[in-house]
Amino acid sequence: MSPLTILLLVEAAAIGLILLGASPKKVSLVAAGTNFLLSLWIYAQFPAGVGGYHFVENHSWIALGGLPEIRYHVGVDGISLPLVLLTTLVTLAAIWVAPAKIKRASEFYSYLLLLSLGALGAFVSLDLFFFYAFHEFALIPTFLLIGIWGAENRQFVSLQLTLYLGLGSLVLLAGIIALLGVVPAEERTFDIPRLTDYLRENPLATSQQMLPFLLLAIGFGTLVSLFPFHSWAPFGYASAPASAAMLHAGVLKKFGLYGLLRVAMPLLPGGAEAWKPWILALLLGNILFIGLTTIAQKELPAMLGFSSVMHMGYLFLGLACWNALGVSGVVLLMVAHGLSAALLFAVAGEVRERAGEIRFAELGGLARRMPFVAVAFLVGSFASVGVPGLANFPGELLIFFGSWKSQPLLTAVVVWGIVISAVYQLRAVRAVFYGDLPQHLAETGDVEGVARIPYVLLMAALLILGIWPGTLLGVVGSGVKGFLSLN
Amino acid sequence: MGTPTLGHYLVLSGLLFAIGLAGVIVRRDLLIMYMCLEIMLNAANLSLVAFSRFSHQVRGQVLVFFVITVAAVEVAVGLALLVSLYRMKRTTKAEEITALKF
Amino acid sequence: MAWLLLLAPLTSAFLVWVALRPYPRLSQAVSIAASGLAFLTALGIALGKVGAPAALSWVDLPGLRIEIGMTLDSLARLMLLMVTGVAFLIHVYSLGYMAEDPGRARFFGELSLFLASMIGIIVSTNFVMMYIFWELVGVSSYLLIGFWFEKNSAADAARKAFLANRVGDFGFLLGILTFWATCGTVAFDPGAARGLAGNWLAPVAALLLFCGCVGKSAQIPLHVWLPDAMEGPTPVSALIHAATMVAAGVYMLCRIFFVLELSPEALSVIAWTGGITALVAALIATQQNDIKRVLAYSTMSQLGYMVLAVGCASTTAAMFHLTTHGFFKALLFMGAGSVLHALHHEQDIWRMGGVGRKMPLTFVTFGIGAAALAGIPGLSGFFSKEEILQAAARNEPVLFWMAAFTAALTAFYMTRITLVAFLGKPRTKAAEHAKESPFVMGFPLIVLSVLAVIAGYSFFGIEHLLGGHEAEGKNPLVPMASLTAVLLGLTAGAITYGRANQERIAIPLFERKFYFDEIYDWTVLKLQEESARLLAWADQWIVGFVLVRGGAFVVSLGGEMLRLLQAGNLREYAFLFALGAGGILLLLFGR
Amino acid sequence: MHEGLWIIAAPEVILAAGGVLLLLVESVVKLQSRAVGVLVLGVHLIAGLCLLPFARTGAVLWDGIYTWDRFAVSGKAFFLLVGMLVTYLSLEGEQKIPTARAEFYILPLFCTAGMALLCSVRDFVLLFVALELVTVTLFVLVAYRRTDASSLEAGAKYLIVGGLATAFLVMGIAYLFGATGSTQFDGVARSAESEGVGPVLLLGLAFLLVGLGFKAAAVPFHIWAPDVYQGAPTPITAYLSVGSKAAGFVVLLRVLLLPFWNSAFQSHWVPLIGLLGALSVLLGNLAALPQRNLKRLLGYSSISHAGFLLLGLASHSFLGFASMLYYLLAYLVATFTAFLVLVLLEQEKAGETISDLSGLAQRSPLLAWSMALAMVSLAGIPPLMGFFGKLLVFFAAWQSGLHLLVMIGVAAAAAGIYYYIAVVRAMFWSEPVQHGPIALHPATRTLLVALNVGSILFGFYAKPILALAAGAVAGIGG
Amino acid sequence: MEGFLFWFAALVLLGSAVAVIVNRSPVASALSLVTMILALAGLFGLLGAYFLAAVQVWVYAGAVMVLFLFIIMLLDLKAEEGTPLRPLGVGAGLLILVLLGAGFWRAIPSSAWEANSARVAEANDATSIGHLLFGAYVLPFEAVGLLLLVAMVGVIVLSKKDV
Repeated sequence: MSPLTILLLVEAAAIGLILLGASPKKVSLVAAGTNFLLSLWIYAQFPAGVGGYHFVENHSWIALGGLPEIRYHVGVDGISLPLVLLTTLVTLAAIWVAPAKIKRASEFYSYLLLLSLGALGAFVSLDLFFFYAFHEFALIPTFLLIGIWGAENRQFVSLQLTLYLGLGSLVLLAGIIALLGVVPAEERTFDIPRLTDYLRENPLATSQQMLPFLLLAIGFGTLVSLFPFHSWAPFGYASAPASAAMLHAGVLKKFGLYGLLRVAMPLLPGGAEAWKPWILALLLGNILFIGLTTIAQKELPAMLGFSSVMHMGYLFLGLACWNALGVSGVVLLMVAHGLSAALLFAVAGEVRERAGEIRFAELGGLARRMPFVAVAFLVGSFASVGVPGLANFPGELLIFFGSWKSQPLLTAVVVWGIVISAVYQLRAVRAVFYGDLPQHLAETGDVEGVARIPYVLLMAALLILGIWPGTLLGVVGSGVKGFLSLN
Repeated sequence: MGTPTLGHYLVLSGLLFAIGLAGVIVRRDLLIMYMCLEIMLNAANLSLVAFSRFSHQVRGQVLVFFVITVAAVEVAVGLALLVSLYRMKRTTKAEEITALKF
Repeated sequence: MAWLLLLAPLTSAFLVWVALRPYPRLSQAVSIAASGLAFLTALGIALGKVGAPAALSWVDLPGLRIEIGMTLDSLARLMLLMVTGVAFLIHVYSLGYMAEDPGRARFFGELSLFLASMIGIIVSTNFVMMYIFWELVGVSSYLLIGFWFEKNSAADAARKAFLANRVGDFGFLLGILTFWATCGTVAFDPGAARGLAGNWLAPVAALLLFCGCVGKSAQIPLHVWLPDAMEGPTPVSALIHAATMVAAGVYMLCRIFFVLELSPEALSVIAWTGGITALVAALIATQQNDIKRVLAYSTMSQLGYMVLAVGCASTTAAMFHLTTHGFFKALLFMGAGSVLHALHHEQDIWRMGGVGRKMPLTFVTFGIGAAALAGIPGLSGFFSKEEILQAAARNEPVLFWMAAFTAALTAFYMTRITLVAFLGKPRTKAAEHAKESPFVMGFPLIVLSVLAVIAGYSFFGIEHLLGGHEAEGKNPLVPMASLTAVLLGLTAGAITYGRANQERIAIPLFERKFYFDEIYDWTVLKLQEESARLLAWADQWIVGFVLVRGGAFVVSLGGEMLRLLQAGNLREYAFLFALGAGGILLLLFGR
Repeated sequence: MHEGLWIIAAPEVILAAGGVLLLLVESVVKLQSRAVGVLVLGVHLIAGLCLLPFARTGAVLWDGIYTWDRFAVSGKAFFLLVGMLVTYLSLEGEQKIPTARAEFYILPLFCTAGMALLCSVRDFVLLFVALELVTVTLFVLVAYRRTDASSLEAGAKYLIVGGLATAFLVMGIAYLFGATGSTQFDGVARSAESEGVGPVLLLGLAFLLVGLGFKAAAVPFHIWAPDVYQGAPTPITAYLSVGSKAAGFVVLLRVLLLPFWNSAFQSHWVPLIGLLGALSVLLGNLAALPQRNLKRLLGYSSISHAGFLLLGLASHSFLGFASMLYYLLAYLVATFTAFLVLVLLEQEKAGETISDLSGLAQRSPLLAWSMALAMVSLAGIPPLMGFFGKLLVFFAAWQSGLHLLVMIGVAAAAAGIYYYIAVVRAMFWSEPVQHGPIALHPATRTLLVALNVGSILFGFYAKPILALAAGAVAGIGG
Repeated sequence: MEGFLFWFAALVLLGSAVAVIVNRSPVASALSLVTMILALAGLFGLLGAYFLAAVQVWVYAGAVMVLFLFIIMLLDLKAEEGTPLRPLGVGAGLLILVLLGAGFWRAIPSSAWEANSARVAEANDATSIGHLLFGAYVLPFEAVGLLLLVAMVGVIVLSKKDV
């Protein structure tokens, strides 16, 4: 059995145990910890120099006349491995920061694990069916997590998020069907590697690629909050409980990008080329429109939500330009953004929890009361504005390098995003942690003891990847090579 | 007034069917609507018999036999239902039994 | 071995950050040891005992290879010595200055981080490596300015500094990208730059790269952060905002001069920017009352000189002045800091007075620094400024006259603060009770004042390190003019402020700093604020409400309409049923 | 007639015989109604057991009007399952039935027998009679709560609209007979093959579709569905929404696959079915959006599912038909789960609106989860059967070139998520109105768990079900 | 003669069918329906389906219509007040008439208008129907039996006051 399957089974088993009445937080923590260690082992064993998929498990799942064969096919290459690592790490952190005494605890932790399971499954699946199913499977847990444990305006926000993501997923489904529809009947398969190989040797006419790519781009785009399909994200994240926001913004949202990277772009290069101007125009919306919108936010979680939308613009840029530098940058930045977003949302959760306040106008000076949290937030902020030494920087840098040659002007505008993000991120630091400490916050306490470990883990990961991106780039490179031989 | 052909019978049956349908639509009383349904069934029977006659196939008539029986069954059940309804609501007007809507 | 330069302070910063914050004494020790180690390594490098190590590959992808390596040429050696030396002294000085601050462990950690980043800039072998440390310098500067984060002004100043620097870095990064795209490498490789020669991109690249310097070295129009940065603790002002970090911009220009020189247009833009900055800053400095702000504007003005020198293609002059300025400006700041320390952080010169008698050591050393800055002959500042004036005179007479006038102004305002702050009668209780600072603070002052005196002489070897004195084309008019200017400034200052107890001249334009802050508040900030508000509105109401909820509304409206079909009336049901049947017939037979 | 004496073992025979026997026994000895219910379950079980030995038999009986193939067997098994589940629902919900509770269990036996018979028809006469057996029984059952005005109203509406449908059906059969001189499926097919598709034949097809569209509750012949679903006793609503609809689709499949499996015909009915499907998904999903009454909501939802099923039919391919059958089973599991929960809640004297479900998750997690899974499955979200069904149907339709139809289906499904989610929301987010846990019979508990597990298991691992469906479609041999 | 009989029966048929709709009194409607059924039986006779003609009269006119009349009397239905046919209803009815009529008209093939005079001497249709009913169609026949049983039970369940 592939260790990847074990990853999935561990979480499923943990859910089972919780349903049977085991202590939810302990079980989840053990499961997440096990998975994190296991994924580290996978990383250690991963032959970085060799391209292709490893730890593969491949059985026939469903075969029916007229239906392309569905296989249980899991495996990781240099592109999905970093995401698996990200998932297990953020899951561990998200579960760790979740309060043990939350209402309806067993439900809460089961949903968190389901969310993580969905993301993990999607990242290791090499079959379009499982790839899609695993992701969408996390939709309902998200809905419940925000709806039950969410903060302000949770009802509306959660409903909107779920409907929006549901719509996006269905468009995506149509896209997948359309994609298979343009492949000759005898070559149709849900198996991603086989499909990739086939389409590499027998490229489709561009006219055939237009519709499938459009559907896939809108579908994946909605899931990644591509402007203007982003309205679900900011307030959804703002309202979500910290752990859910960490997992969704940090991990699950990457599914859309991963899908573009793994499916839409390599399989339909012609369509990608044809729709590229549109994607470029929309990503400017992410960077400028949403970037400036972020500046105007008056509450911490909402600001983080918008900023998470804005950062997707960089990733789209890297994808749209489709070369080794950009794609490596995208993978790196996906991981980095996942870590930093998780860290920031965790901090926002602590602030909400401990200070009982999220409005910038009412906050301030918290660095004095909660120095550790302040440090975590600073690290997250610096990561998010792309300061060197933290993981986001090499990612963004590679994307800029990747896109500069073909799109200098656009890249210049996007680079201005680093200024915009510094404006709002530092404004948040200033408003929440610096300055006067209002009277009503005088008793706020800091995170102490083992509760610090998840933050430390996230910060350590950000630092390691920032200082030495080679830890991942070596792995990523082997995966990227496979794609780029396409064009 | 020549010999009636299949066409004549079909037109006649079609007209009868349409009249029955129109009756279901324009009348308000469930009982009369039900009568109009009977007209429609009879129209179908006429077609069947005519087809049966002009293609020398008795099978059509077997179906007519079944239709008549089923019609009788439906009338029995339907009228029982209408009686119960009338007992309950003191009316059989379509306009007045609209509690379930939208 | 040479890696120690970077690793020692980095390790110190990391250790303090992770583990040592609760133990201030240990943190101080580690941090000072690290800076000492760095200084010793720099010394070893300067003496040729330590060589450059092999470069590490940081990113290696097709088309892009980024290395972390070390350049240890003469330029870097000089800068290393200056930076680590001054930094070490300031570390020592901080022992005394920060002795009572509860957060001093954090302070020393951040100082170490800064030192590491600064060294990183100096030894960079390529653009990206420089950019990395460039940004890190910005970060540590942000942290240090905001060290007293509970003070609103400090918190705001930190943010302002970071953002102004970011704007500059934006250009810098674009410049790097342009260079890479044309030359195919990010290394500091004059050979590769030939691809840029004669290309229309040459001035573009040069000016974009210069943006980085405009931000970091506080040139107009991105200078607004520097005066505000004085909100940080004084050792920080001395180290970062006087001696080292702000000079990094100039160092960077010298390092990439091989790109700049490809484009005369860019050079002249640089020269004018420097000249104007020097003049404007000096004008503003004449009317400031906060001792640290006066020093800040003077720093800005001196940086203008250096940039002017680079613009006049005289990197030697720029680096020379950079070094001497590093010494005496650090000295001045520490002297000022010593005064502030004694006066419980009273910064207004009009609330001091007569401090000189209470704090003789501080007074003497401050006086030496002021004299060096003012360009009194025989002190280091005179020599280096002279070089720059020479270079300006060779290139552009107008710039030369501006620079000379600036020199006069410099002498004027330095006289002003020295007289007002140190002489006369104490104007406040605090000033009356001032006491000399402890020896840990005095010792660096002494060392630096010695350096401020001798650094200009050729035996000290700065010019030697920089590759010899440029003897050719000395204009005899230049020393004359500059001497006259200095004397004029001194006299004017002495006359005006000799026995003054309050301000005698009031020029609001200068006092209000040419209204730069206001202009920015009203234009850039307003624009950004308003557009942000507008877009947030658009996002909420047009995208979020009209499109998304409107779409949902239309759908549910459709649902409501369809629902109305189901009116409950059987007759209508029969009608619809029949209509459906009719529709099917129409479809089948209608064609 | 001797060739197939084993036909006595056919479910329809056993069910009918069991029904008659129970009626007789019940008129002589006064049995408790629940005992009758259990006996009825037993009859279903016996019928199911008797089906097993003949699962692989194939035969055409009685001059070709009756066929026994794998499709028929699968269909009969399906309807037996439906019958058992309905009986179980009735056992849980019989308090709502004022009188004659024993007959309330026995009548569905005849109805199920009719459905089982429908699986085997190869002749329009038999089709008509079997269909009427189903319809007339349902007339009675819908109006069964005769002290309840809405039940009677539902009955009356079902009666009149059903009568219309019958009239159209008979007229359609008349034209088919007239055009081909045969009432048998293969006779029609042969005639269409040799003489081409004339207008009379088309007219017959159109009227037939009207009649069957009523059974399937496809727009525009859906008009009765919401009212009747709302008014009928809840077990019967479940019966209508699964059994009756499935019967319609089984017959449609039979009819379209045999007599009308001619390319000249296909060019007519494929767009027609597609259009009906598109209208159904749109109307069903949109009109369900504002609904607050759960039974009514499920009524509209059932219209939309008819649309998805029609999509599978419209793809007129092997995959399309197989996916339609899979979808039917998915729909059965989800719908029965939902109705079982509803029936159980009715015992708690809760109303039928969504807000009456408030806080169910705290009162009974099992019920809440079952309902949630049902809704999620109906909404088509992985890993439940409903999702895989939709995937298959969309895929089949797309492969057959019905791109626009798939797009419409996708849009409608997206809109549909809203109202399914609204049910989940009420159960999980809101605080309960009533308090105290809900006691469940162990059998009910087991059944719920089994339905949930089935929904998840066969959604993720659809292979066995798909194999059955494929075998069934292959059995028709179109 | 046959032509005359056909037209006569047809006119009565349509006339009485229309009368069912336009009559306000339910009793009158029911009696019109009886007339229509009798006319139809006549047409069946004309078409040689004597057995069915007889069944038509027995079952329909005899049983079904009596049931209708009985219920009308039982429920004591009044004539519909006001105009029985509102313009909207009539318009809708006419629309349907036109739609369906057009469909029917288009559907009838031209061959249907050819006089088919070759009247074969009918075999005894009652016999052949009987053979079919108890031969090939025994299954539907049984099913109809079941249907009657269901109807019986159903009627009892629905209308009996206390079961």
